[in-house]
Amino acid sequence: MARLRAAYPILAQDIAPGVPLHYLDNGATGQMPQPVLDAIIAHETTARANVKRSVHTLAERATNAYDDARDAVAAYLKVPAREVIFTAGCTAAINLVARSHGDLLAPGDAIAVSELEHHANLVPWQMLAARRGLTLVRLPMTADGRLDRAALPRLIDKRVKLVAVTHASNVTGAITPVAEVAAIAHAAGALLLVDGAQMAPHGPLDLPALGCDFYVLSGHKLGAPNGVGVLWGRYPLLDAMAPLMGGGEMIRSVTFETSTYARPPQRFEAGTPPIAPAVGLGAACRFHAALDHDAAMAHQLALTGRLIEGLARIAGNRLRLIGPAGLDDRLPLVSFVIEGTHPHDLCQILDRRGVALRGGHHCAQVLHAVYGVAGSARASLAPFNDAGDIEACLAGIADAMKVLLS
Amino acid sequence: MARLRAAYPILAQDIAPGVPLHYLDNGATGQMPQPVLDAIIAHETTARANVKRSVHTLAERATNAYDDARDAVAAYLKVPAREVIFTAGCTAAINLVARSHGDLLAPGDAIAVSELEHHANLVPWQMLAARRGLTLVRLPMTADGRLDRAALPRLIDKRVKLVAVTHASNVTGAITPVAEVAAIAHAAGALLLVDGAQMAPHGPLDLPALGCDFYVLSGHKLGAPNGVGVLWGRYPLLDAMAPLMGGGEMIRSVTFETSTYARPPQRFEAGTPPIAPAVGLGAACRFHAALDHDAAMAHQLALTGRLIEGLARIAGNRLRLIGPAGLDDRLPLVSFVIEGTHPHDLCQILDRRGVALRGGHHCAQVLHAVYGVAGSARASLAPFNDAGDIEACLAGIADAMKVLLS
Amino acid sequence: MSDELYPRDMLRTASDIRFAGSLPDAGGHATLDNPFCGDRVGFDVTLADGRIKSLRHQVKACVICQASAALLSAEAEGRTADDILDLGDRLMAGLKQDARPLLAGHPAFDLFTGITRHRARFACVLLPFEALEAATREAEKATS
Amino acid sequence: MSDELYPRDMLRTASDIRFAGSLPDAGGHATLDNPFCGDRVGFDVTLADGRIKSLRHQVKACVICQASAALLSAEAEGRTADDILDLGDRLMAGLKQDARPLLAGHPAFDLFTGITRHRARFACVLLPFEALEAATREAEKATS
Ligand SMILES: Cc1ncc(COP(=O)(O)O)c(C=O)c1O
Ligand SMILES: Cc1ncc(COP(=O)(O)O)c(C=O)c1O
Repeated sequence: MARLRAAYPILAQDIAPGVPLHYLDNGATGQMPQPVLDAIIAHETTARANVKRSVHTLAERATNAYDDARDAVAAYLKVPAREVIFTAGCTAAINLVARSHGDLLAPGDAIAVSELEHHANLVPWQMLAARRGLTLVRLPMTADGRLDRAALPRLIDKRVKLVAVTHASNVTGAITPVAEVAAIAHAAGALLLVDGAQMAPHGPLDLPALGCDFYVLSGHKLGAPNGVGVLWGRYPLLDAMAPLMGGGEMIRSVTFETSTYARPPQRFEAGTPPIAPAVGLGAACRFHAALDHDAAMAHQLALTGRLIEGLARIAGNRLRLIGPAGLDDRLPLVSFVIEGTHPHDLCQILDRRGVALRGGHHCAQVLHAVYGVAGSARASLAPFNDAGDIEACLAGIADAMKVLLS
Repeated sequence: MARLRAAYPILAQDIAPGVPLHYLDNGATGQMPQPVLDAIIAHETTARANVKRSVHTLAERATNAYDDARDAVAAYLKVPAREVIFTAGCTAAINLVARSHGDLLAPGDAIAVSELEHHANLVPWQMLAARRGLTLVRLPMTADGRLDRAALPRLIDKRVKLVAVTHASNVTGAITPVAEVAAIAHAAGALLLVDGAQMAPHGPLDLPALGCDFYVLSGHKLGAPNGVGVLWGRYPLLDAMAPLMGGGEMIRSVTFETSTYARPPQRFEAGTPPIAPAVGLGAACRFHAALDHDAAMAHQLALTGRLIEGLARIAGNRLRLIGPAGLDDRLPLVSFVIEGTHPHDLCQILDRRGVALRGGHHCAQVLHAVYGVAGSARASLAPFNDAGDIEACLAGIADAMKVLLS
Repeated sequence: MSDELYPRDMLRTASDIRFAGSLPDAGGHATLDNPFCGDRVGFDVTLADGRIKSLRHQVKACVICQASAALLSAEAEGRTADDILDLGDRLMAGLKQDARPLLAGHPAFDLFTGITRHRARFACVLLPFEALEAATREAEKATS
Repeated sequence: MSDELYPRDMLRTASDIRFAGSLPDAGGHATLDNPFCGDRVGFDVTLADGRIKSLRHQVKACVICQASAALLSAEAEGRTADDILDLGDRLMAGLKQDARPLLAGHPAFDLFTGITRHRARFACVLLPFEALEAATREAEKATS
């Protein structure tokens, strides 16, 4: 653990004089380990060039580095590299599907989206529905913040052409049984898009085993630079999609009047791609793949259990968990409300102890509306978190309650 | 000059044992100066967090850094910060206008695009024209690779709603008289979009004086990281545009069925933005703004003149310049063909001397088709280039001609 | 327990409910969300001679935003929508510059001096100004 | 002047025009561009018994691509579209692995051993394979 913490330069400094950082906002952005930073610095100082355009040495190094990054992501997801598209982020990846695949849907078709979704996996479908005259089907959640599996077979009927659900909720932490949802979707003739933004940082994935058709993730949540994300899709699906953006790299041939396009993945990577961010993402995938993720998850869930117990002890019946209370099928993240305190006020007071939690609706207003609250506070863990982080968080919450409820 | 070269870590190393780097591919990607690299490292190790979502110290630092980056870009362009939208790059910025502003155009309207354009400033308009039933008007160039000003008043008629031209050609180097084009466009009731990808790296701009309505640029060409670019637009124009992508940060309020959107610039920045790349771009703008760009341009054009003379001396009447021969109203970049040699073969041989030129169509197939060639070789300079770079380039070309024409 | 950011006065002001509620005869109403936390502030206003005569607020928000709504309500009578806009702009400038007083002529707003280092919270202070301005504009439109 | 990447043999092969031109009675034709440089390779083919009988190429490309087109043309007779695809795949693998010979059974292609370190140029070698495969498929379709 100490060795893992040492890999993160940001943990080495105090956040204010004498106040060490207790970073529990990993769900918003993952911290960058040194090997990723080193890979970026090496790239910018020894291999910086545009890709696929020039034959000089720097351009070759850059092109190789970019190709290697795609290979690293493909290995992390267990898919062929040519099915991996680099995007600007998870949000851009979902919007690409909503536009380019969405334009293949016909008025009257339906898209099924869960109440649990991050705005990134809801608003693009609203926009698509408005643009193409489609129906949005609402997949409900259970009282403890999980996708309601019992409701799916009835709601996912023949009109539904695409189901969009998160692999794990960024608010409740609930993990979706993707293979089961995939079976239901496919039985109805629908495709399944899975939002892996929260799941991907917790270790390598086996997308073929999940059985979904599209998968998206964001680099920064894995500790890579901002500005890169991934869309994975089955090749024939990608190959049937028109490009969303036009420009360099995505063409086969251009005349003034018209152009022909390259095959995927290039077709969807118009312009200079996020080369260095992708190189960082490749390094991040290798870094994560080298961790023992079963052990890391057990460690993080043990801390999650301590946090939930501590919250109940301190806040008593003012505590409201936004999500399941148990530790099964969940990520190591906890969202909660303490009655009479506002999440932002709580987080502001925690900050003075170096404890970084996030407060607000976490880009999931629908979910919070179902719970009848405007927002919540969230602690989200990474493998490097330790018992000290949890103790500091609990002490800060006790403190905040004194300030805000006195 | 030596001090300026010292700011670029990539120039400090040999590209192969005993072979120093002569980087003359600045038009493809600008090299990153140390202050930009330092800004990125500092950000990733002391201020890394998501922006605008959390109230903890790291999130505040990240949000401030991102806001400061927008201010730095706004100052570089002499425009208000709220008119500056961060995109994934120049290509993404043009596509955003082509979609979100383009959707406001009506069938039968026309868009005027020049023959000089990079595919990034042509293919999105082709896609828009096909999608909305618009006409593409072709603005011709003169024999020496400049926008043909005489032809504009006739071609830009009342049907034309948008004119899209480059501020400077990435192939011929010709600088467009933007204010003049803006006057012609506005007289016809058309808006003007200017592609600043090549111009922006050559010093701060005064967009209000240029008189255009949209301006786009790419961070990596200024030495910032990949994955960030800029769309500037007049606020009322931006405010009239619908968002291209949906997700976090771009909403005002979300219910399951529908959402309301934030005002610009947030409306167009869905999802976690390219924070660290933007911070790098802010640092790059400050770095460039601190150079004496008049002196730098004079220096680079003097080298450009030496290069053109040397090419004529070595290649004689095998030389064909793809662009003007003079040094007025041009960027310090030279594209050329040496009859009987292929640009890629030439560049490959130059590479062995550490000379990095780019060969190919430079994402400008239409321009090359007008010249009747498939591609050309291009040397593109930056302020740090020196006489040694030009000598190495010329010696390499003499060498390549021996290899390829023997 | 006292505190730089959340002084006792802030909590006391936040729980001041003199202006909470609604106006059955409101000439204008507006509700605005803070898009980053989902907080919500609504205002009802009535005008006399084009100026705010009475008002009530509906606030579901953090302590800072509640306190700001209460302070603003107490100082709003007799003002126009443009006045409110101007007050908000000047308070924003004061927060950015960490000025004293934060808002010239309105010392009560110095309650927020503790947050000048926390730009993310400026929106919490300003949201009531935006909502009241919008409600007042609506009332102005209705009477013009 | 000789050279690792551009040996005299490469230049000589590139200027081999035995198979340049077109076939008036072509059963299949295809032209492909290299999207990164605008280079263009076209092939005309005629078949006999489902196999390439004669062919001509139209090449506007770099020396490497010209040489590849010439070598491939000289070895294409009697092959099917699948054969050409397979040859191209094997040559690509040889280039990636820097194998010797680059293409088992076809030592002539060792002309390209100098470019194995230059991945960007692999496409120059492979473009003729893709174009010939496409032309042959077209001819196969026309006769089936
Ligand atoms: C004139 C011009 N426009 C647009 C672009 C596209 O920029 P990017 O590839 O960074 O999106 C470039 C560079 O490639 C360019 O030179
Ligand atoms: C579940 C989920 N989906 C999507 C996103 C959007 O990712 P990004 O903002 O990086 O595009 C996030 C993170 O913000 C998330 O937690």
